[in-house]
This record gives sequence, structure tokens and C-alpha cells, in this order.
Amino acid sequence: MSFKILWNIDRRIYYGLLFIIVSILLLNPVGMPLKISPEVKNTWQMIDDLQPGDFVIINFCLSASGYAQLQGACNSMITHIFEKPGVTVLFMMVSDQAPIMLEEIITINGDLMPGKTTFPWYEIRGKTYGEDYINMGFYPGISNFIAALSMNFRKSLGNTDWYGEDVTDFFESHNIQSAEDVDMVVSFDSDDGAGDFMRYFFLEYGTPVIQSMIGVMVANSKVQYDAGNYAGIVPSIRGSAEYQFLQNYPGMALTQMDAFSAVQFYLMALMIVGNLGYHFYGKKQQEKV
Amino acid sequence: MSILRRKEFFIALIVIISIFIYVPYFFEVPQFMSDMEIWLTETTVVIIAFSVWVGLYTSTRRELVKIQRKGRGWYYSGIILGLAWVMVLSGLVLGKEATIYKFLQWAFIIPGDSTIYAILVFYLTSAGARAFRLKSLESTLLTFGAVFVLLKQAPLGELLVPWAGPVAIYIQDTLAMAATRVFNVSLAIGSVVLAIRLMAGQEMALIGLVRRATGGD
Amino acid sequence: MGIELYPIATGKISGLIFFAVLIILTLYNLRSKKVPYIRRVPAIDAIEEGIGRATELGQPIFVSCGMSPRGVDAPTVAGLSMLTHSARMCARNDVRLIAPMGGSDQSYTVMELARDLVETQYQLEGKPESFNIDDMPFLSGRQFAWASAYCGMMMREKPATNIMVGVQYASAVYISEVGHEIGAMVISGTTYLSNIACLAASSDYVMIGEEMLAAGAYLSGDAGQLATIRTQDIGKLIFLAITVLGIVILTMGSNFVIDLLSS
Amino acid sequence: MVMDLYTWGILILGTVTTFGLYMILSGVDSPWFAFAEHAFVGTAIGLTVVVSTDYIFRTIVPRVMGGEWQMIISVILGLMMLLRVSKSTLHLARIPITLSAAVGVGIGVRAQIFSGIINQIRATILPIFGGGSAMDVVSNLTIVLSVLFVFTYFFYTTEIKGPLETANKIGRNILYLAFGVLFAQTYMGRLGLLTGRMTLFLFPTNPNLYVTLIVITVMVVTTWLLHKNYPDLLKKLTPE
Repeated sequence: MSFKILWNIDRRIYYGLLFIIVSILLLNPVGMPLKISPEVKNTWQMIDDLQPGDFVIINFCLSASGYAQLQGACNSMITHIFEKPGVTVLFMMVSDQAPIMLEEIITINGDLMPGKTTFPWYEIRGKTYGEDYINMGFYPGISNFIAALSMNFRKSLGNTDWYGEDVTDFFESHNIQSAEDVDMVVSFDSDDGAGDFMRYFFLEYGTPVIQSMIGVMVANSKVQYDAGNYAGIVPSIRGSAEYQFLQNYPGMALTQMDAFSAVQFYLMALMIVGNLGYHFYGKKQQEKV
Repeated sequence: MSILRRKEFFIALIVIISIFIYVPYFFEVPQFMSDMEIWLTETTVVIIAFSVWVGLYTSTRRELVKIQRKGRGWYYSGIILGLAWVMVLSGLVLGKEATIYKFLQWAFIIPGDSTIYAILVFYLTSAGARAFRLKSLESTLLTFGAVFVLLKQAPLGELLVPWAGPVAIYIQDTLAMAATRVFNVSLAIGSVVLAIRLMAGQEMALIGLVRRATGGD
Repeated sequence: MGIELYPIATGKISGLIFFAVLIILTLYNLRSKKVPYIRRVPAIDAIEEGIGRATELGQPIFVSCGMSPRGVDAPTVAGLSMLTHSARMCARNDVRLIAPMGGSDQSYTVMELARDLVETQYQLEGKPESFNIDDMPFLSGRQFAWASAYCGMMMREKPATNIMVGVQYASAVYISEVGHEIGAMVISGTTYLSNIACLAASSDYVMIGEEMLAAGAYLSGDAGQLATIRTQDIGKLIFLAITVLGIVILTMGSNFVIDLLSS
Repeated sequence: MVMDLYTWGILILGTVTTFGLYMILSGVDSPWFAFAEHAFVGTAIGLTVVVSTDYIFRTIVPRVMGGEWQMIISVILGLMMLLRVSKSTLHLARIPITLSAAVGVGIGVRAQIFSGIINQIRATILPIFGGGSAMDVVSNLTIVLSVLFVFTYFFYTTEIKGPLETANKIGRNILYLAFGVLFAQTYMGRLGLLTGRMTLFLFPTNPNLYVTLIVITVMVVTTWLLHKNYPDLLKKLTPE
């Protein structure tokens, strides 16, 4: 009779328990050990090897949902790039929710430049807006836009940034004219933004493309990484935690790993319960029908 | 009947466009051809940017009709319509830094989007609890694949069952990787063939030109 | 004037040859008009079962042709075929068809196409008055807004069957589980492998990637589409042949095939 | 004062949206869910329109002003898209649709030939014997054989019988094993989204946990009351 209960558990009980487990472990992290995977180490090294004068595009193909997961990677990778001296950065987005999230990242990691009160005038790790980095904002048409960008770099971007400031000087002073001048692309993805950069930048000009992607894309991206199409990957929350660890950036990604372990065991426990219920009760019921 | 309504016109258009897209990719062509390629690509971006207004128009029309009919819960249509147009007007007239525009984003879009993604874990849990039963060979394999990887992913799992890690990595990097690869390749081939069919004028239904009557009729 | 006078761009020879072979094969197969043998995939029976179920219960069915985030592509074509087929069956059996549209920035064009195709099916069945454009609503161009509205509609309409094919991202599991919860039969198919893995756990029937394309071609009954499946099979055979040849030659100690592919 | 209103508004409405959408987990229809769903759809439509139009004004208009005549044609083609709304001008809208379909398919496919096919063949040509440890030999052999077996599952125009049937079955089993692996990987990915969201909720940057809890309580209680005592009102408050 007791197996009947196991067979008929209301799914809302599953949901409630899951909610409680995650809450408890987030509030009281245990601190479990973390192994650094070779691909994240490799990616960290690539960014660390950036030379003065290099020009990096940081692209967001990230929706608000993906940001919750890649927060750790966004913050630690962006500050890592900004800490490299002499590197210039261009932010762009192909997801319409991303601009507001980038503003949050900039507020966390940067300070207002003296005498300024609004965006975009922030200084991040010694880099000032308009001279060392710019934010070009959102462009529609994901793959089509990135294709156009690879062919007609300057004109596709235009001369005004997301805030309506003229940024012609930025391109001229750093002598950035075409897609060949891009030395690296970093893309934070919840859709296949890096895939488009890989097809139109890597395959055309050999520009290394680094992708940090949400969990569901990991399997596909791993295949592309193994085939040599991506230069580096920082996969989902685990990659974020590893990168934060390498970069010594304080953050939540590390504490989330505990909840991770626990919930995975929870799922395994549910699988056992489900099997017990099935083999000792549900199977007979189904045979009767 | 004007030429603009003829099927041949559109096929010619597709073929000309295809020439300007494929030839500069595979061959070293003179400047005017790559200029054309660039222009075509940029134009599609412009077209997409304009076409969102069609979406706004159709949803406005639908919600207006609903409000007129005053059916059950008609005021929810008012919410959609009102918020959409407040967003549009505030964003375009007052600018992207306008308080009301940012407010609506933080109040509805950001929480809405991230919540639904987070809900998926709950549904995956119940789906997993239901599907991973040792009923048939297939579901057994499904279960084993999942268990090994779950054990490997949870740091504690690797301590409890040390041999699960290598097995999971082996399955992940060989069998699962091969399956993913085959899958992607067959899709890539499928897309290439679709592109060729489009050029051959076989997919006119896709641009809304021919109403395809399908099999059995 | 001859295009062949232009030199081939470096590193693109192998791709060009592959492309040319596929063009020739496709055109040949289109011209020959020979309808090849196509393996019947179980999902087709599932669709018929699902519509039969809706007829019995007198409930509507939900059909989605996908989010089409990349505009019109191969999976979306399959999704549209499936939608057309379902529309015809629905018109014939007087089942109400609800097809929520939207999901991505590029779904606007696909939406108009789908409406056209469905309306035509109702006309062909002689029941143009049964077609209601409000049953194919546009639920925004954002994936999750679309998905939540989709689920909201499902909870209110209580469909007997939910069929979703085409490009489906993460939201598919969400829709599929809500469908399961309200007791609908869920048939799904998509092209994103990680998603299929999750759908395999949560749906009643799942079409695995290309199975969906084959089912779409099968249902459309269009000789051209069927011939395409043949070309795709030959393309896969070529892929396999080159791979095996490459491995054999590599084992004998030569990098010939890899170099050829890189040229 | 205005700033206060702004923060409090975001806190309250954000909580309503979040928990309204979570309410679908209970399997019970609720006006809060309907509100969250419709508000989300409305703002999402608005956002897309704003950012796309902004792109036109920020990037394309200055280029037209700068004398790039070919961009004028692009803009005209874009405007022709709007003719789709009327039946009599619908055929004109097909020109930009054809153009974007043909270009979109074209630029996607031409690169896919390399990234999706040629480079994948290159990655599958692995040395089976010669060099590497025994483990390398085993894994390379597994990859190659799995690719062959799974491919047989994806052949549709050949009748499956004889040895092909065995290969097909093995391929199918490999596929299911892979699904298990991918499910687990995806599960972990989704879990990241949940913990990420929960982190924002449990450690809010703009905090007032009490307000959040009060809002949630109000939502739960009203839904429960409506369900238990006023089913007619509940019906009135939810859309068809």
C-alpha cells in the first residue's frame, strides 16, 4: 500500500521541496571544492594574453533570464579584459534586453567619471568612456546584422553610440576601420550570437571567438569548441564559478554550487522514488488497464 | 496583372540575390559585387527593423477588437495595449533614458523573462521523475546516461562514487558528442538543400506567393 | 562574361565542391519527379491519434509551428507543413484549431504565412467560415512572453492535444509540461538536441530533429519535398564516405584528406 | 519622492510579475498570473518596437543624410513591409519579404557549409591506430563508430532491414543514452537559472524582503479565497 503513495505523489510537493532546498543552501552555503576545467583555464589564459593595442568586441546576445546565470562570467570576464592595459573595448548587443543589464554591470564595476552624473560617463578599472571603451547599444536582426558587420564594419555600426554621443574619434584614434582590426570577440549568449561571430568573423578573418553560454547550449558549443570553431568557452554557471575563482572576483556563482550538488541528488532521489513506485505499484495498475 | 504579381518575377529576384550572396563568398570578385552583397545584407537588417511595426499593428488590431466585443476579461487586452503603447511612446518621444521606460522594463520585462526561465527547473524535475523509469531499454539507457552525468556534475557525487566521473566523461565526450555532431551535420545538410530549393523556385509558398495545396487533395 | 574567370577564394574549394554537388543532386532529383520511398515515422501516426482524440473529446487542439528565430529555415518549413496538415484534419473533423504565433523578432513574416496557409486549408475543405483569425493570435516577439501567453491559453482552453514542431527553444519544456498537467497529449519535435533530450522526458511523442523534416515532407506529399529528403540522404552518405576515407588514409600515415578539406 | 516611488514601484510590480508567473506551477488559474502574463507580453512588444526604431534613427538616418543613396532604397524596402497590413497592397510587401528570406537563407547557408559540414568532417577524422594511449584509441574508435551508427538512424529513403536494421537500433540506443546525458547537462544549466534568480530574490540589491513577503501573501490569499469562495468572480477576472 505504501508504494501507492510513492506512485501518486503530487507534483506540487516536488516543486515545494525543490524551492526549500535551494533557499536553504543559498542562505547557508557549505563551500564545496571546485575543479577548474581545462577549457576555462585556456580561455582565461587567452584573455590574459591580450596585448596593448588589441581591440575587443564584447557582444551580448543575452536575455534577462540568461543574465541571472551568467552574471558571474559577465562581471569577472569584463573586469579581466578591462584590467589589461592598452586594450580597447566595444560593447554591442543583439538582444533588446541587454542594454539595461550592461548598465547594471557598469554600475557595479565602475565609477562615475569626475564631473559627470549620468551614463555613459563611467570609468571602469582605469578605462574611461569614449577613449578606451564605448557602448554601441542594440542592433536588430542578430545573424543578418553580424554578417553585415563583418563586411562593412564602420558603416554598420554608425557614428553615434547608444546614448547619442558621437564616437567617430574613438574609431579614428585607435585606427579601427574594418572587421580585420578586431582582435577578439567575446559573446555572452542565451541565443547563438557567438555562432554568428564564428561564421562571419572567425571563418572569414580568423578572429578568435570566445563564448560564455547558458546551460542548454553547452553541448552544442562543446562540439564547436572541439571542432576548433570557438577559441574558448566559459560554459554556464559552473564555468562562471571557475572563472571567478581564477580571476579572484568575489561573487555568488561560487556559493550557488552547493545548491547545485544538493538539487542534483534530489533529482536522483526522485528518480529512485519514481522507480520504486512504478515497479511495485504503477506497473500492476497499468497492466490492469 | 502587373509584373509584380508574377511568380517569375520573384524567382528571378531570388536567383539574382543568390548570385550576389554566393558568388562573392566563394570567388575573388570585383568590388561592385561585394558592394552589392553588403548592401543586400544591410537592407535585410533595415527590413527586420521595420517589420516589428507590422507585429505591433496586428496585435493592436486584435486587442482592439477584443475590447470592442467586451468579452470575458476584456480589460486584459487593455493592459497589453496600454503597456505596449506607453512603452513605444515613452521610449521614442522621451528617449531610452526616460524614467517611465526604464521603470516598465525593470517592473515587467526583466522579472518576467528571468522567472519563466527559472520555472523550467521545476518542470524538468517533474519530467525527470516521471520519465526516468526502467521500463524499456530506451528509458533505461536514458536513465543511466542521466545518472552518471548527475553524479559527475555534483561535486559531492564524485567523492561518493569516484568511478562515476570518468564514465560520465567518457559517455559525454564520445557517445553524446558523436550524437550531437551527427545531428548538427544532418541539419546543416538539410538547410543547404532548402536553400537550393528556394533558388530553384520550389519554395514559393514560403514567401507567401503560392498557396500550397498539400497532399491528399 | 564568365563567373568562372574569377579566382576561387582561398580555403573555400572544398565547400564549393560540396555545394556544387548538392546543387546538381537537388536539381536532378527535382527534375526526375521520382517519388522515393520514405520511411514512415511514428510521429505521423501520433498526430492522427491526437486529432482523433480531440474529435472524440470535443476539445480544441493547439499547434505551434515554432518560434522561427532565424526566419524561414528548414525546421520552420517542417513546422508549417505540420500546421497545414493539422489544419486540414481539423477542418475535416470540425475540431477547433488554435495556433499561437510569435516567439521571436523574425516570426512576423512566418505568422502571416501560417495564417495564409491555414486559411487555404479551410477553403479547400469547403469550410471557410470556420476559420477564425483570432485563433492564430500574435503573442509578442519575445520567447518567454510568447510561452507564458501560450501556457495561459492552454490552461483556459484545455486542449486535447498539443503539437509543437519547428524551432523550439527552452520554452518547449515549459509548454510541454503544462500540457501534460492539463491532461493534453503532447507531440513535440525540434532541432536543438539538448531540448529534444528534455522533451523526450516530458512529451508523449517526440520527433528527433530530422525525423521532423522527414515527417513534414511526408505529410506535405509534395514530390519536390520528398526528393529533397533523398538528396539529404545522399549528402549524408558523402559525409560518411569522406570521413571513412579520411580515417583510412590518416591511419596509413597521410594527411591528404584533411589538407584537401582545408584548401 | 519620485525616486522612492520608482524603487517601490519596481519592487512591488516586480514581485507581482515574478510570483504571478510562478503561480502557474500550482496548476490553478489566477488573475495574478493573467495580469503578469499580459503585462509581460505588452511591454515586450513595446520594447522591441522602441529598440528597432531607435536603430533606424541612430544608424540608418545619419547615413542617408550623409549621402548614401543606396540606403534610401533600403529604407523604402523597409517601409514597403508595412504595406502588408492591407489586402490590396499585400503583393508589394512580398518584395522585401522575398529579399530578406533569400538573403537570410543565403548568408546562413554559405557559412554553414563550412562550420556545419566541412569542419565537422575534419573533426571526425581521428587517428584510430598510431599515437596516443589505449584510452585515446578507445575513445576515438567510439566516436567514429557512434557517428556511423547514429547516421544510419537518420536515413529515411532506404528501407531498414538486415544489417542496417541492427545498425539503426544501435544508433537509436546511442541516441537515447546521449539524451540522458544531455538532459542532465541541461538540468544543471536550468538549475543555474533558478539559483541565479533565487539569489536575486534572497539577497535583493534594493531590499525590502518584508514588502516582498507581504505582496506574496496577499497574492496567495486572494487566489485561494477566489478559488474557494468566489468561483464566479474568479471566472470574471480571468480572460477567456
